[in-house]
Amino acid sequence: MIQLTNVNKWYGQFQVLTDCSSNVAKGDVVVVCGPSGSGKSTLIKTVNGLEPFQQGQIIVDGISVGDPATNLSALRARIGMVFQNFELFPHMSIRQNLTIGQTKVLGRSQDEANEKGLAYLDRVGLLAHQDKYPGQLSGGQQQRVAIARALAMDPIAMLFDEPTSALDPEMINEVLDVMVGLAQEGMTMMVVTHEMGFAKKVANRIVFMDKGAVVEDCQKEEFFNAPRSERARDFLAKIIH
Amino acid sequence: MIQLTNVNKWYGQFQVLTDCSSNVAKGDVVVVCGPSGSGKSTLIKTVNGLEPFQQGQIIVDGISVGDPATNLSALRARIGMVFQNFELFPHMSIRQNLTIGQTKVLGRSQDEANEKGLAYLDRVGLLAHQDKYPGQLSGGQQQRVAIARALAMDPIAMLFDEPTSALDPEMINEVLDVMVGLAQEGMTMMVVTHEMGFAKKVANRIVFMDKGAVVEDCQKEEFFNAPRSERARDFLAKIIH
Amino acid sequence: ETAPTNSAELTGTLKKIKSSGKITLGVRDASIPFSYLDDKQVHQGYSIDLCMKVVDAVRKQLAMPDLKVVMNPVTSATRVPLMANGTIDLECGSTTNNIERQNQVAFAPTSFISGTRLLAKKSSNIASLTDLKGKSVASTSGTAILKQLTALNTDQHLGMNIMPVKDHAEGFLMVETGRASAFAMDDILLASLAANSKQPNDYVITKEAISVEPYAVMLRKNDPQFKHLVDATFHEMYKSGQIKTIYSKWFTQPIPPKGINLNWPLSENIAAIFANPTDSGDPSTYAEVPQNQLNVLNKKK
Amino acid sequence: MFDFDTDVIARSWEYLFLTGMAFTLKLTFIAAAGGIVLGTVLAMMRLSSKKIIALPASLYVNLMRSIPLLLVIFWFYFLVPYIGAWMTGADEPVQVGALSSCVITFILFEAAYFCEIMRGGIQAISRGQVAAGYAMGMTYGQTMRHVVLPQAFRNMLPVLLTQTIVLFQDVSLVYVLSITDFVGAASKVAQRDGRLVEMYLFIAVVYFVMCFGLSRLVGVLQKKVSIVR
Amino acid sequence: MNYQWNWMIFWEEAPDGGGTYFDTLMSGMWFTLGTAGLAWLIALLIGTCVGVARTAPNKSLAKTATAYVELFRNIPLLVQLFLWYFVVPELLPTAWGDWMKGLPNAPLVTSVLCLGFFTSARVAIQVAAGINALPRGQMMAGTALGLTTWQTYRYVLLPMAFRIITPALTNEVAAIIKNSSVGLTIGLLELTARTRSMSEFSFQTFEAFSAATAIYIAVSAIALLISNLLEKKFVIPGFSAKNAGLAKAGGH
Ligand SMILES: Nc1ncnc2c1ncn2[C@@H]1O[C@H](COP(=O)(O)OP(=O)(O)OP(=O)(O)O)[C@@H](O)[C@H]1O
Ligand SMILES: Nc1ncnc2c1ncn2[C@@H]1O[C@H](COP(=O)(O)OP(=O)(O)OP(=O)(O)O)[C@@H](O)[C@H]1O
Ligand SMILES: [Mg+2]
Ligand SMILES: [Mg+2]
Repeated sequence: MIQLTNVNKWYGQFQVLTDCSSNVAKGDVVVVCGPSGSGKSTLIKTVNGLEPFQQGQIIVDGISVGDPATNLSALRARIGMVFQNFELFPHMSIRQNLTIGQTKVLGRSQDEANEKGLAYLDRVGLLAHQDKYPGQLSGGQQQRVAIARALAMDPIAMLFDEPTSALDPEMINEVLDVMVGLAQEGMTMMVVTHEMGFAKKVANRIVFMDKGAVVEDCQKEEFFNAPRSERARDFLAKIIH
Repeated sequence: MIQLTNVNKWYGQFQVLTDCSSNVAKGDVVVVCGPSGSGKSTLIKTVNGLEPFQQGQIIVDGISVGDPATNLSALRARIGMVFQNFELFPHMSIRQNLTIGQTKVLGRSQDEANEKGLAYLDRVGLLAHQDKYPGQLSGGQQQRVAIARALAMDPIAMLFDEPTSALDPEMINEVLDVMVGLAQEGMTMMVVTHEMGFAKKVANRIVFMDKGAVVEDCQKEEFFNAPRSERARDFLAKIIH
Repeated sequence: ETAPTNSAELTGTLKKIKSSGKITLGVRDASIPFSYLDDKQVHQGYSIDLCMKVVDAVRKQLAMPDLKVVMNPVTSATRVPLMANGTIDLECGSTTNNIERQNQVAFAPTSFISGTRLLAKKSSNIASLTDLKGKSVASTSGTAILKQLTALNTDQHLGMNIMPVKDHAEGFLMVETGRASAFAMDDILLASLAANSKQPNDYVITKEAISVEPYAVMLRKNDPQFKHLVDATFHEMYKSGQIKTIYSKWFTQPIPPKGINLNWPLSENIAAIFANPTDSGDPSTYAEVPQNQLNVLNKKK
Repeated sequence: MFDFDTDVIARSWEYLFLTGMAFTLKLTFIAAAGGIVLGTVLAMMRLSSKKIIALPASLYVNLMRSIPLLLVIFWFYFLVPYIGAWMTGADEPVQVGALSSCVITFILFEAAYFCEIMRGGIQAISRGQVAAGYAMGMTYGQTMRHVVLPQAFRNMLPVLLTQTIVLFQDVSLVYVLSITDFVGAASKVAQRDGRLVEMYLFIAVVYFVMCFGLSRLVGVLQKKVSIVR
Repeated sequence: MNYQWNWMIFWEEAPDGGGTYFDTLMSGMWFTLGTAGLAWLIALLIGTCVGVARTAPNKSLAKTATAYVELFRNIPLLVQLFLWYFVVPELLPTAWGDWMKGLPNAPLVTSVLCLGFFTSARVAIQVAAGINALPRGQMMAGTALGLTTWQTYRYVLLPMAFRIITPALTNEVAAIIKNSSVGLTIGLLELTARTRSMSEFSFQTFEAFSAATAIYIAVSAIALLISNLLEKKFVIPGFSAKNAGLAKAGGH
């Protein structure tokens, strides 16, 4: 469903992505990991065209992302994305957060959008909070709302960029639980995360990046039991304590 | 060395600390943990008078912190403190950060301060960075400098407030390693942290807080193996994943 | 005179008035009694009455009985640009006619002559410029008086501290509060300031004049048709004696808003210009020019 | 010491407030509203990545900000008739009244200041918010309209209102055009009646009360509209 | 337009003595810069103290500072200047009042004081905003090291706050230069006053105002340049003040 082929990206002189290739099939849960600054966020953002890239090709559901003729807005509406800092719209109530995309982008009626949004809000266990504002929720609750917001657009795939790294430790699990549920229902997911517990539990593939390049792209078992590269071993040693 | 007796603190109507008592002997390493908002930071800040409290008593090295006659500056100079966000002074080079307290508070000569500061910088493995500015270092490096800065004042005890929670996962260990070293050398430490690995390794006592009260205050083994309170068990379940 | 009714023959201001259906007068807010706002916020004064005569003449010549008159307030800074860009057609204030200004605008026949004099507190015993040696004297910034004072100060080694102020009222306030010993300004304005003050009898105006200032209504330069009409109107007004009525209405009778009488009878000099109208910018045409003013004039040449 | 003549205020309060203050308030509100709208457009232009769009906006803003308002009022008063003639193709300068000239001048001038405020406000919105808008499939316009501007506007409300208070005080400069705003009305009365001190003290008190009241109101309002964090 | 242009007017002798019109305008410019410069010193000094006081832990001190700010920023500058010049001396004891009136350069002194106090209120707002923009932890870190409150302000908070508010202070410098033109209302012979008298004497209004506009733009450009240089000089490696998001751009 998502094919990256030799993607290269530069910020001025600095090369952030070097020949990145990968392939995410329908129903796949791919975890992207690697040291800070290795280009994980950049890579995941190229997939829905939030970051332009200079060379290579990305095909999402048959549509070429890099093609100037592509209607990126329409493409993005079909891919859900969840950010590290939740990025709920602080000036809108939870309900408005859930419906704004549906009404303004998909053109759904307010009622339909409400119904759909609240159904997903219920699914993440926060129906009671629909009239609050994001600032009144805890981090874990906000991130769950963000996931519901993305789901309400009926995406064909979901991208997560370190969804738990801005959370207090006690809140991480409530978000991971929602993500595990999604994965088990067969949602196609690309997840940048340091939570190796999550990766072990639901990922079927791990992409390990370092210095802008994809160093390993393999089955989960292979990565955890016998990482091929020195760098991946190093990274695992640092991160699991 | 640090005795807290029935400390109570209010923010207006809201009681943040309720009858908190504890006792830290010389050489103790006490880990303070508990859910977000339970008052851990507030408690640790009352110890060196950064937060005033309304009732109870805190005695540090024989000096009463709450007594209006106490020279708080002098007391604080003898207790090192490390913050979640490092709080290095961004407009000073690393060397200046290490010497400013020594020269302005302890009245040491610039040379003496330099010597001492650089010795500690070397100890945290960052001697090569003495002329850089905080903004040019990674989070882990900044936190190590912050520890060196506190140590350069020759403190009798060190307070840590979530020293690793603002760090990227790969950098957490480099900071924890420094702290383990300190603990093993016999430094008296009070550490607010969620890193249970660290607690298991070096703490001799755990203080567990909830809603402003000290719920458990016991030996590490007791806490991890058989927490008495429901809340502590709950917390441990959430945090270890 | 035959009034050309065909607008094709009209040029300049008259053509503009004909095509726009209105004439715009530039008026001042507080030039008592020439052009000012009374307490009903109506613009009136000596210069405005004169201008209205011109308006009547325009009405007649253009055969436009319901020609609209617009009053457009101007300040000393805006009067020239507004005349140049066609916003106002006549300036009815208390503008001094001099040769330098004639490079830029034209003037109707002179309608008033004032002299620059000093206003001081009676108690300070100031009778002439020499009494001001080493003292402070205020004058309104941007007026020709400042330049004369400056020149006099250097020529006669008076050592005066010359203080420019924003407007006439402030100049008076300088004397009232003792910041300045005297306020140098056109005598008629000084008289109205003193008359309006809290203690009119505390102040004197010196006899000795520093300069002669002919006032005139201002119009655009290089507009012979309109200039001719304005001149003719003034000549007619002066010859018929109408001017005497208008003059006494403003200068020897109580005037709004407070009913103060300026008591400023027609002087010989002014009577002379009513007899022989002129728009000369040379002060010596109007009166014996004080040596001071001559010095400055000569220096300029 | 002066003997204060308070009667002068009683005599003229109708003129001072119904003519003068009414004008001051009218111009303040029109200029603030117009300035904020135009300023927001300028701010978005300045933040554009395209040089051709950003450069003229930043030139305009910097030019406006380096000239004293007094001179700007003066220039616009004389040049607007010609600009009008040029735009409508008339051969005579278009007659623009002092009031409309003021309105145009203040909107154009204040827009430069409001632009910088809004620019700061827009820049302070985290890039993540924009990314979140885009990621949902919103276009640039939709992201600005629904996500960025509402937040920028609310965050900057105190500064915008402080600037409006500055504007309220600056309206007094229209005296150069002999327009009767509050200060103009007061100083006309003051000059006519020779009561400068009384009038200026009165102006000071009125301005202080109004501005101070307004800034208190800003505080209250801010608590109401500010975003819960 | 019915207007006789005469750009040579600048080289003609000005009637108020002291050389050509050009010389007059230049002397006006120096008065403008001098007034603005002196007033800026006052504004910076008082503004910093008041700004610090606004953030002080001591409530009554903070309240007093706020009252000061509100008083000076809520009355139009023009009116304040008038009050300083004409009313304050009358309210003071007679001897003091006479002393004020007798000052040799009364318009300059009054303008500098008035402009200084007026601007100090605005500087105080910026300084307080700059200090408040710093993380609360910075104050704590200073205190935790044993620095006194005063030392923490001196060595930790103020150096950072000033870097953050440099752009805002640049605006204030530009504003004080422009605002110094109100001095003309009490007879300060600064640039705008000179321009106006030139236009009055010669009636070459447009030439005079063009020159003034050009001079103001040039002065502003130079001020901006200097401030950019200062900003570069005091830049902190690895730290960007933009992150503080505080280039508040109000004022005139
Ligand atoms: N706008 C930008 N301009 C220049 N360089 C950038 C920009 N954004 C990111 N970079 C650089 O690109 C590299 C990759 O950044 P990216 O955010 O993708 O890393 P990451 O793997 O997501 O790291 P982290 O775990 O810290 O989020 C980094 O070195 C970063 O400094
Ligand atoms: N300045 C303040 N005014 C009012 N309430 C405050 C203030 N500072 C903290 N609190 C409240 O006091 C309680 C305890 O805060 P504290 O920061 O000590 O918690 P914590 O245990 O350190 O939490 P965390 O793990 O999130 O750091 C919280 O409910 C917090 O909202
Ligand atoms: Mg990232
Ligand atoms: Mg805390």
